[in-house]
Amino acid sequence: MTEPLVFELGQPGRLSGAQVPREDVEISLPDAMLRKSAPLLPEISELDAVRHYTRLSQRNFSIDTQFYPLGSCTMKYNPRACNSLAMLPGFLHRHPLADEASSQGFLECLFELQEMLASLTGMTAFSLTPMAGAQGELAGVAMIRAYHLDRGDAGRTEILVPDAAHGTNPATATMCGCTVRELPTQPDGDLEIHALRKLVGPQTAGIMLTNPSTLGVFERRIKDVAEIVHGAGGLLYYDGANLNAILGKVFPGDMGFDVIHINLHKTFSTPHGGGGPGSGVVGVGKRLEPFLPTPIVDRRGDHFHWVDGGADRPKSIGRLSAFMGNAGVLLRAYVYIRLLGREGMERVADYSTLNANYLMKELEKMGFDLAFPDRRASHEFIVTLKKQAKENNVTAMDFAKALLDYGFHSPTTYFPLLVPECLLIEPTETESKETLDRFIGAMAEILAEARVNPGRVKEAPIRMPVRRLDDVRAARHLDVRYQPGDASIDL
Amino acid sequence: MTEPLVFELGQPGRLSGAQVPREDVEISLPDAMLRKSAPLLPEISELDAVRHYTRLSQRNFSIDTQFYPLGSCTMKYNPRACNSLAMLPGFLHRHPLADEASSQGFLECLFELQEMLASLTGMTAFSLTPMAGAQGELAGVAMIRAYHLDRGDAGRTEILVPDAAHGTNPATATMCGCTVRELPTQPDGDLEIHALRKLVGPQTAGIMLTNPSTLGVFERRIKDVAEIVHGAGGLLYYDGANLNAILGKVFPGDMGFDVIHINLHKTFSTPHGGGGPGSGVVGVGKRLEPFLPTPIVDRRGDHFHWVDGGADRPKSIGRLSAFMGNAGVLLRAYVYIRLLGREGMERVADYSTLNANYLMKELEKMGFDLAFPDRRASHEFIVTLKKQAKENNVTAMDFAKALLDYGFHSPTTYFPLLVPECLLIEPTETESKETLDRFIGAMAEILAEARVNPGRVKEAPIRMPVRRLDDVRAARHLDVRYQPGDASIDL
Amino acid sequence: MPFIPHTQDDTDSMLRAIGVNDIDELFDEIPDSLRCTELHGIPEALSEGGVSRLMRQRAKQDEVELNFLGAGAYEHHIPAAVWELTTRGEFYSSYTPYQAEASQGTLQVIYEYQTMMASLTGLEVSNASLYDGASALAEAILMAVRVNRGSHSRRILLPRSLHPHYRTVVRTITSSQGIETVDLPYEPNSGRTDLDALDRHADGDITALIIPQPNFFGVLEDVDALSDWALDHGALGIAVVNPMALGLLRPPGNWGRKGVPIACGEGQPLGVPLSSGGAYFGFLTCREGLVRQLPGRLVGRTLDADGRTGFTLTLQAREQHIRRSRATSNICTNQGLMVTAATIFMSLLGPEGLRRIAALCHARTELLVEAVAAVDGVEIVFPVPRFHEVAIRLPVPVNGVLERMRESGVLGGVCLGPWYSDLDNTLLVCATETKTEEDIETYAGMLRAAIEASGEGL
Amino acid sequence: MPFIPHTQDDTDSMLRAIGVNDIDELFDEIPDSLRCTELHGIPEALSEGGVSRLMRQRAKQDEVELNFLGAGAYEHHIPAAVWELTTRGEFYSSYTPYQAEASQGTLQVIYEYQTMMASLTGLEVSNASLYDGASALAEAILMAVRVNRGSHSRRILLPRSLHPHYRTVVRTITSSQGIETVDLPYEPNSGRTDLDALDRHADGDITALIIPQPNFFGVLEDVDALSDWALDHGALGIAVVNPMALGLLRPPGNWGRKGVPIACGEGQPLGVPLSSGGAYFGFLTCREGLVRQLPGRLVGRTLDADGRTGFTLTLQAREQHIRRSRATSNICTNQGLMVTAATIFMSLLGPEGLRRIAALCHARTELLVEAVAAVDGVEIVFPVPRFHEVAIRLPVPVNGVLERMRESGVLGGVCLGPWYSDLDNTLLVCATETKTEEDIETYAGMLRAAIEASGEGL
Ligand SMILES: Cc1ncc(COP(=O)(O)O)c(C=O)c1O
Ligand SMILES: Cc1ncc(COP(=O)(O)O)c(C=O)c1O
Repeated sequence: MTEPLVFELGQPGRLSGAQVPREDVEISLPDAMLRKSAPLLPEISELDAVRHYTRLSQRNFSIDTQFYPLGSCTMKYNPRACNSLAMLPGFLHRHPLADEASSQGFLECLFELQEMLASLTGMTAFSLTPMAGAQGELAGVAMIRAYHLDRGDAGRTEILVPDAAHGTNPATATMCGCTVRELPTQPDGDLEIHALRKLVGPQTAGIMLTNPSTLGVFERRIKDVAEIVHGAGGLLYYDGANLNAILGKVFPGDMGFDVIHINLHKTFSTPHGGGGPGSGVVGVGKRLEPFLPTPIVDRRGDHFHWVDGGADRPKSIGRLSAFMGNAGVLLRAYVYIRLLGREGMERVADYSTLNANYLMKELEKMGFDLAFPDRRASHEFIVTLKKQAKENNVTAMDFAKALLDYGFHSPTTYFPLLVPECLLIEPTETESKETLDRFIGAMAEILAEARVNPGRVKEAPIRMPVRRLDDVRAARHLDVRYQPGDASIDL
Repeated sequence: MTEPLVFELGQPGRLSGAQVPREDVEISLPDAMLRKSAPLLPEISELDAVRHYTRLSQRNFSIDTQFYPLGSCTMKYNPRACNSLAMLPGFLHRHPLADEASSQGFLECLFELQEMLASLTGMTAFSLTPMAGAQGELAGVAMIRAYHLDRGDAGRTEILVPDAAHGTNPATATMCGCTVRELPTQPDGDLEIHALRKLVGPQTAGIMLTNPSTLGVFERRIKDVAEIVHGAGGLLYYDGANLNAILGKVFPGDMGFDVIHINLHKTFSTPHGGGGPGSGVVGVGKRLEPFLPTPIVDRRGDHFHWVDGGADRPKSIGRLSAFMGNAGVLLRAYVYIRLLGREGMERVADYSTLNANYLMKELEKMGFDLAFPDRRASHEFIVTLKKQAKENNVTAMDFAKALLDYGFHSPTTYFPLLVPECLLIEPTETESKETLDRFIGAMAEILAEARVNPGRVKEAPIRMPVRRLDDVRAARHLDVRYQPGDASIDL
Repeated sequence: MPFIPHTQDDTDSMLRAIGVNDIDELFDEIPDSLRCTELHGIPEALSEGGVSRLMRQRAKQDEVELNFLGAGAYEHHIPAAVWELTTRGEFYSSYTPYQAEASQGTLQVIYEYQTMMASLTGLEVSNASLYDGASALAEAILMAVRVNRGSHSRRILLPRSLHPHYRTVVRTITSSQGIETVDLPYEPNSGRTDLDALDRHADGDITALIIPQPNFFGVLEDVDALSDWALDHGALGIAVVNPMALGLLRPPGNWGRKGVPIACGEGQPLGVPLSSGGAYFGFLTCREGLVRQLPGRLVGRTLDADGRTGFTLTLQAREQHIRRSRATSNICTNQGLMVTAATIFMSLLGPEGLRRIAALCHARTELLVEAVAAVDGVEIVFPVPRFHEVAIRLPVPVNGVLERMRESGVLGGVCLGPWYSDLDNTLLVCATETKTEEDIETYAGMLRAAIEASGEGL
Repeated sequence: MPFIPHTQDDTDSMLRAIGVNDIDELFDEIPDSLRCTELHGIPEALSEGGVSRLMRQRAKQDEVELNFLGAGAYEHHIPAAVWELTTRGEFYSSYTPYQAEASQGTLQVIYEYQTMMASLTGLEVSNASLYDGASALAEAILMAVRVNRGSHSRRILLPRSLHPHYRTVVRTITSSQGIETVDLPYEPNSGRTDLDALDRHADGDITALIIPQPNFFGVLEDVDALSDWALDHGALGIAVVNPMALGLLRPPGNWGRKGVPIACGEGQPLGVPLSSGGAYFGFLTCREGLVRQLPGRLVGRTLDADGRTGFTLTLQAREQHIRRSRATSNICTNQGLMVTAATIFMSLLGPEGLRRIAALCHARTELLVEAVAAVDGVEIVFPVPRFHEVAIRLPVPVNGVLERMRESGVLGGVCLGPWYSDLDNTLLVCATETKTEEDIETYAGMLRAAIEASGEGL
């Protein structure tokens, strides 16, 4: 059954919520300032709203209902306590501009979070304000540029990015007014060091890397990379999207990175919320500290206080948000770290890596081709379906859709771009062996089906609320809002 | 897909919740006192628990997802504000034996609730302690008995109950040590007054009535009934399950009732929770006040205080619960009344009655037979499928199951017992005309199908997680707990 | 109109379809003399924002810092997941699962609950819940009367060491059926049921013996002796147990030589917040052979028309909606939502989690005992093995002490004097796993200060 | 192990399957010199109960009684249903809806959201959200630069009456792309953007003009004049609007002769709690013709293989994961959950509810203006039409006054001095529908008392 649009549920003039104030006051504003026609908002009862959105929610996959082995996304369990504690009234109703005296509880959490993140990454200072990974990247590259400019080195405008990098890396470089130079990858998954040597120079602002990379392998020559880039006068940016794989094992600071963002919504398990919010906190080594975005929390004795731009931080790249970033996400991450504690932090990398390597080996045994069969998996790994695509015309996309019918969310498909027909698979540490085994079973069944009955796989999904959607039509006949009176496209 | 039992998900020794205290203390108790084998509880991760119970929840119909026209049950919208406000920390963490000085907020709510309920029913005093309708009935009949005994009239042990009464009425009478005498109903839905005249006498403790009755009609001669019973020395008990139909229209006190229970989980919209909790608060006229169950809240100036048994209430029938009943339910009802206010209370009967009469008329137009075609519907009414059962062998149960496939919960079936193949239909005031119209459409389709293809109707449901269940097998091969190692009955 | 969706157009067209002119006409069968005019006593409606503000103010008044009360309702940490899941609309707003096919979620939860409770109590069958612990005991007694065909006395032995409120509830609910409850005293030194006093009933016809574990004083009873006595004297033993304690303690099904056939109690410690006294839930478990006398709902596993496993209410012929005046009980609505919470709670903790929390409760109370015993003039009334509560006698009147503690935001204990004349100046105090060592020091320190201040006040 | 389900058996058999001896071996590609030894700085784990207690204590410290702050974040009553639904696991814990077939819930919510926001702003297309209001404005400016092919200056006119934080965020985000922001002063008497000053740019090449409504001072700008100016001078008008105000005020799409082509703003007033500053969400809407330059995600309605309606992400070629360095923005994760809340919020209120709340906010602030204007020495800085905020000048330094009010649990306003040297001793005060008439009296009374006390203190 399809669920109607909320606009199709109402009746003109229906007004039945207890939340609408009974008071209807006279307005003294000039008539010309006032709205003449009502906005297109639903006119439904509270009950119908509850029903509609409850039913819509049931049309989603989620961590709370399905295994979600989405590579690069670290879809681990989001502890419910993190949600309920971040939403305590004192935090929830706190105005962002409340004075410090009325904010000590909140500020203490943020201060400790800054400190804990520094100690988890080997950086010296953190700013919590970036609102997602991509904004952390923007902050990072902006800091790198500010650093060079501060030294009077205006010519450094190139950012090196591996071809396996996430799209946000090159996009960010552009937003920061830099030019992107792409770095090739070797067949073993490591960077081509000689290519790197050739690309660096006095124009190099820096390099953006994830390690382990989005190929699911650890860049073994990271020390060489750092030496080369630093040697050429550039700085190293760490894209922390894969921090989960090395949490408590390797400090990005020790690898030579000058600046890092962490996706708290990945490694620190704050929920993805169907697309956000996230948090892309940034950490830096000593060199970049003056440039950190503001505000930041500091302490004086027992008192926690804000450090904003201006005299305190004249070199700061400035603000990235109207207030201080996604506070609620930060509180959730704080609770998460306190729940796991030191031992728990160390276990994150251990068990996410164990799960990934187990899954990789078992899938290999089932007949799947690995992109990097000779490498250890980090917390994720890549299966390539090049052979299946060629022999049976069953693609990575077909596998992805077929998995949905088994009640599994699909792995990441077609990313990283350099591996053909790839599935990037990241089980995370919170999944049990039984779940992995069921997933392996489903993959094996689909593989068998792809051989004997590829058409069936290409028909998938059949158990979802809709069958495969026509993306071309969506783009060609752009329909991005409901217009009453439009013939419904169902007709 | 079926959902495994929670016990089938675990692994021995799995322990992965942050809620399990890390501390594992030594116990000094004598070994003989200690448990030797662990109880059969799941050993699963928090994630797997969340997934399991989230998925189970999705296997339910509920108000929040479906229209639920369950006669006699008043399945109206349960406002979410009632839930969140009743669960405010000050109420949620309040210990039931906290002293009065730390309980004034809570006690004020209860006191006002007592007063408001009295004013809504025309009774003089309320006790909030009964934990469901049936316990309210028990309190009521116990008060009636106590009253007679207090007057030294020990011979009054009979309770009169209409044949249409809910099962809790006769069951309660028995629990109170009384004998049940059943009263017949006339074809027009009113009581047989002459039968009543014959049945009353010096043995009559009282009569238990709902009005409007469970037949969906208002007992027009209620004044006569009261006169007859009172004249014979008996008292009148009002089963408030149908109060929704007359809220703010008729006071049970004015009809001559001496004692009443209200199902707060019906008329005052506290949630049914898959079977409970409820609240069956009892109200009385002056005569029965001394017998009310305790505790009760009273005020002295600005201070609210408990009145318990003992010296204050020597004639009280006593306590019905360890503390004071379902406090959380009471708070929800309190919030509900404050949200609706005086005007809202009056609208409850208006619109629940409008919805019922509309639905009744429209179904009649579609070709359904009404049990009482010449009567107004109260907030509910009865369709009888006697004809369909006879002509097409399609029963009320078949209709009920077929409705599920349309996304509607079925009406109450086979109750009241005296109407053959009945559907007792109660839409409530919170449903929109559109929903009623869709329901009418579904009923009409099923009726048509019952004529041309009765087999299809008898196959229903086919879209539920399970098909019709084998109740006979359930009773014969009683399986009321999982035993590990048992061959699963699936095999 | 809050919660009512009717526009004027809707109303008009519905009235037209019915064939009346206005809504009032729909009430024309009600005699005019009965129509009430106005609702005095109901205030005007508040918006949701207005009610929220009011309720927040009221709730805030009742907040305390630390609560050392027990006496039948216990503060435990409840994992956030429990109520986030329990209040999902599909659990929260569904009805009793009479339409099994549309209620598999609730039904499976109850089946899982039944399994857990049966195992926790060491018995075979659990119903789907009763109202609360006290009324569950009343139902257990009525059940015992039906079951114990060998006994005709309807005489029940009710220890004074049982929660006093349970004792009065039992009387309210069972007395009109001619059931007689006989008090059993406790030993003044141990707080345990007096076995000699029990033996004085050896020749009487006793229908059932109630065995609390732990008892109201937190004291652990000699449950083996008590259940064997019942066995040997034709009485049914009925256990009244704290389910949290059963994470640690031997279950009723294993008491004495053969266990007791019926167990019941208050389920609140299993994931239900204190919430001012309710909604909680009563549980009732028994031996398989007694199932047809069990009150309340029962879920069974069965097969559907396609042979798939499913769940349904079963043995409904025991219940009021089928058997009416001959039902095993009048109960209809029970405490389903709390059962859902308890099931999730137990699933999150598992056997080891439950054991650890129970052990921690016990350990914390032992720490408290040590700390308060060191306060001048304070006496541990029953120096015997206990679970997580202790009766302490103060050298000064308790009310002043409690008031002083409350002023610092601490609820110091429940006075036993009003229930037990021999336990004057005595507090029942409870420390669960929610109390830290510092909390316990705070408590002892406040107690000392309050006693000294009271002493001076004299 | 919290959240990690592996038993020792599991781990052992998995290691065996992989063919290694221990977990550490799985890290053998990492150079030894990089392996860190210990995590100083991370405390030991706390149980959920322990963390709960800690967080409750911290949160409690920050509770206040009454909050009259606005300045970009507004206290509104949020219906309970909004967050009870939004935090349902299926919304809360799902990923970006890349797999459309398994994400129809989220996708349809966003489609509904897009419809509502487009209509609210009087434009045609809305994206699926940006981070917050300030960064949305930065993105709108970058978009305008791409769209306005007629302009080559990359010069943006940024009124000083715009939120000062927005102004700095715009600079942080856009400056490295060679975009120049030029300040536009406001009229000292009205707080409105100075049209004469604007006209001085008539001959310059201006890429875009930013038009806040209401502006930072709560004042209503002459949006018709401003948007017509932009239209007439080849600049794109970009509206920065409070969506709550749009329940009442004329939408950007209708400003001036042709409306402005782009609107953006902070979505927080639509059902997102103050929550210390985030997560909020930025919205961005535009004319249909500009859709290919829109940053952020977009949901389209389409058909599935069976011809049924469904929803999917569309025009993804604008985005970083496809277009990489040539994407319209680097944004990936957005503020989906807040969008869900806002959609439910707007559904519960409907057009009339939104209008009434907006009207009530306005009326409450007018009441506040009246009340504080009656306080000796207090001056209404901009006596012109406003929405729900007002700048008031005190006769004494503001800090002492604010501190006195805070001691009574009231947050009295935001100091404008640090941002505007000409607005010393000035507070920006906001009264939404959450403030009752008594609250406003309380405020005025406290203000009077605090001013008097400060005066004495001098
Ligand atoms: C490797 C990598 N880098 C960066 C990002 C961008 O982070 P965000 O989505 O939080 O902006 C992602 C997100 O998927 C990622 O996987
Ligand atoms: C008419 C009637 N009376 C009594 C009851 C019993 O109320 P409860 O289920 O709250 O015990 C019901 C419940 O369905 C009912 O419909």
